[in-house]
Amino acid sequence: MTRSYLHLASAAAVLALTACSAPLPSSADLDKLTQDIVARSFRAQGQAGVDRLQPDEDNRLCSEADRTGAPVDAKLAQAIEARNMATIKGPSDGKYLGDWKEGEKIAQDGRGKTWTDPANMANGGNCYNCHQISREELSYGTLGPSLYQYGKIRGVTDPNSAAAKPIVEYTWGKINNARAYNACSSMPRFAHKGILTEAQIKHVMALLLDPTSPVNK
Amino acid sequence: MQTRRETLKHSAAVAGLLASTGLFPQYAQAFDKAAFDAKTVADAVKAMGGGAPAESKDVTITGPDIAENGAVVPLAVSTTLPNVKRVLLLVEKNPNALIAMFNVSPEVEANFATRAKMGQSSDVYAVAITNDGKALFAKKEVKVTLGGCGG
Amino acid sequence: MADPMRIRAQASGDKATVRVLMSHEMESGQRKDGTGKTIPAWHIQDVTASLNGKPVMTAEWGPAVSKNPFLQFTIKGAKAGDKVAITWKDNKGDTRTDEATVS
Amino acid sequence: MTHRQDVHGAKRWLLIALMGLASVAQAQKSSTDSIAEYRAMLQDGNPADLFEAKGEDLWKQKRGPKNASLEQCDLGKGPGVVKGAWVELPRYFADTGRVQDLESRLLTCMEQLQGFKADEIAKTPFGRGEQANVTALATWISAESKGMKFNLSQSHPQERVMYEVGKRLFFMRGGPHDFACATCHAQDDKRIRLQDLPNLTQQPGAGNGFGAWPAYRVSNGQMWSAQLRLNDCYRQQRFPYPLFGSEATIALGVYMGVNGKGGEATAPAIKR
Repeated sequence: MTRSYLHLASAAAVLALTACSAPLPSSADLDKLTQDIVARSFRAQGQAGVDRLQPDEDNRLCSEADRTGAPVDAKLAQAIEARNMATIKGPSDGKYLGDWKEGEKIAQDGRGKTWTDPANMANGGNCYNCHQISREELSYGTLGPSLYQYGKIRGVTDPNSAAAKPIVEYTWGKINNARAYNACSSMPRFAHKGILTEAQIKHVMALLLDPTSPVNK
Repeated sequence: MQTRRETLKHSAAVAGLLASTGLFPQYAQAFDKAAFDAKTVADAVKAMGGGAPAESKDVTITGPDIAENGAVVPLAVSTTLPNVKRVLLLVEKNPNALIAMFNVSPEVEANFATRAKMGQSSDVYAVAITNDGKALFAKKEVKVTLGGCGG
Repeated sequence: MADPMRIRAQASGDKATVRVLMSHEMESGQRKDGTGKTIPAWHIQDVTASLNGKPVMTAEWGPAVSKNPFLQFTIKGAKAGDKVAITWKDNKGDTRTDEATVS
Repeated sequence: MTHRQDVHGAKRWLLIALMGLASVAQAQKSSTDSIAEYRAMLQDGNPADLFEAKGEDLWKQKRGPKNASLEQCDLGKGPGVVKGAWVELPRYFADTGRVQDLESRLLTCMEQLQGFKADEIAKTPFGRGEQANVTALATWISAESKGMKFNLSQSHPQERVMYEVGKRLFFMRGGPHDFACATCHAQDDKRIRLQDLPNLTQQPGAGNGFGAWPAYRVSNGQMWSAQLRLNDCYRQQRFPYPLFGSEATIALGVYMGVNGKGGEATAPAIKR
């Protein structure tokens, strides 16, 4: 079960006897060891199966960049953005905005997809965990930029107008799959990873862009 | 200062002593269910033997402006009034307003602190009930925030 | 049986401040279990304090006092070496008494 | 107190009035101040004391199939040495041939000295049976190092390997939300909702964050061990369930503990 690790460790232990400072295994060996340790350190619980640990190439590249502090190579970043962009579909009925009141509820809701959540529940958007959104909610996070007056400061007075189209489409894309615009964005890929439904994303769109939403007051 | 071990050792003996003498029979009290079942501040005060509550600067409520978690909200009541029989802590918007009642005796100061659960942002009240049944209060707003990852 | 309390009693001048932590669920009676059934209230309802065996304070608590309750109060005329005892009783009839020496 | 609050409040309103539209930032700052005030109010009377007392008792009590106490347990500084042990954990133990954190080491001692089955305790849910006792023991043991400085060893090769593995795990994005530990804990001065997020990649965040657990959680009235803290991080990250005392959780402990070198041990703390 722990064979590869023990093997590696005992090799290191032997080295320790002969050198004051034993060299670490190579970075590639440490990557492999980490994967082995991950494989034997987790088990499925509730809806959180071990399939969630399957390496995703985008995540592998971004994780390495985060760890080493060296940004992903520009060409690779473009490739990540391109393949994530390809996952974005427009709204099935052509309408981008739903009901901002529903959007506010989704933005407040941080539940869903944990091993304690039922698999069939509507997931929350976790938005306030990282962003300021409405002015009334003081309990907001700062990991992402403030979205207060998101539509207003971008000059959106009529979300259905031609003038608003670029910002509406960009916002749609960003919520659906943020890595289409920023290869290693920390924002969850809400549509691509099946976190929010199309209808829920429309409600969040309305929260940000509807001129009657408290966000734009 | 007494050590933890001593506390443990003493407690068994004290418990035995109290069991044989009864639990302070002179202070025997029936739990005031009606007061703790009351929905409003006024009803709870009435059930505790107080009249219509009037605001008073001689009563102090201490609590946070914002509670990071409604499960634990530190609250304290104190008063400089003479002839106070009991003091109460209440949360207006809880399903049952009354949190705690403390009987004031000559041996203790009319100053008590505990922690309350709050379901939502609300005014919290400290009420002092005098020997002749007057109820005097102080209140303050405590905002309860939604914390953490929300999960 | 319930776990012991932690009682600290510290004299300052002619009085002693008593701080107590009690180990208790303090179930509110407002929560529901997995099947949607309300979990019945289970809480400390009577608290008494004595100084050297003489009762000095009584209190009544509802289910909205926080879990593992904290209580602070001040006894007049208490000095180092005096014994402070606290007793609680809950609505299921369970009770616990602990004692500490004023320091 | 009330008077002081009134003055404080009046000043705040005056400021807001003066600043007009710029008041959003000011109101925000004051809510952060208020939260700090709230936390300060809870410091005196941390229910973790109740668990600490229980843990000390459990350490000295003769228990288990072998009816023995844990007083000869070696937490890394020799049999029976408790003070200062926690600020050097996780560390390599020659007798088990692996790096162990406080809780996995306690399981080793409970098995060897008292005859409990370590794998059965590891499988027991947090807060139940012997698992609750492990948490109480960890609470007391950590409290015995309160105020001391973190000083994890990196002298054994396995300790260095575990640090590197822990670092990789810390930055590993995964699960449906693509979250890593680093998503929330690799920058200074960030918040999730109103909670400050310690930057666990360096001091002072690593010492402050890692050094606070076990902690009493006011939100659920539970005493949370370091293993449970990590377990719930992974739950919120939407990962599968990390096994109790698994290499992954221990490697993360090494990573955070080494990063926190020189930081002050504040456990058992009181947390939201």
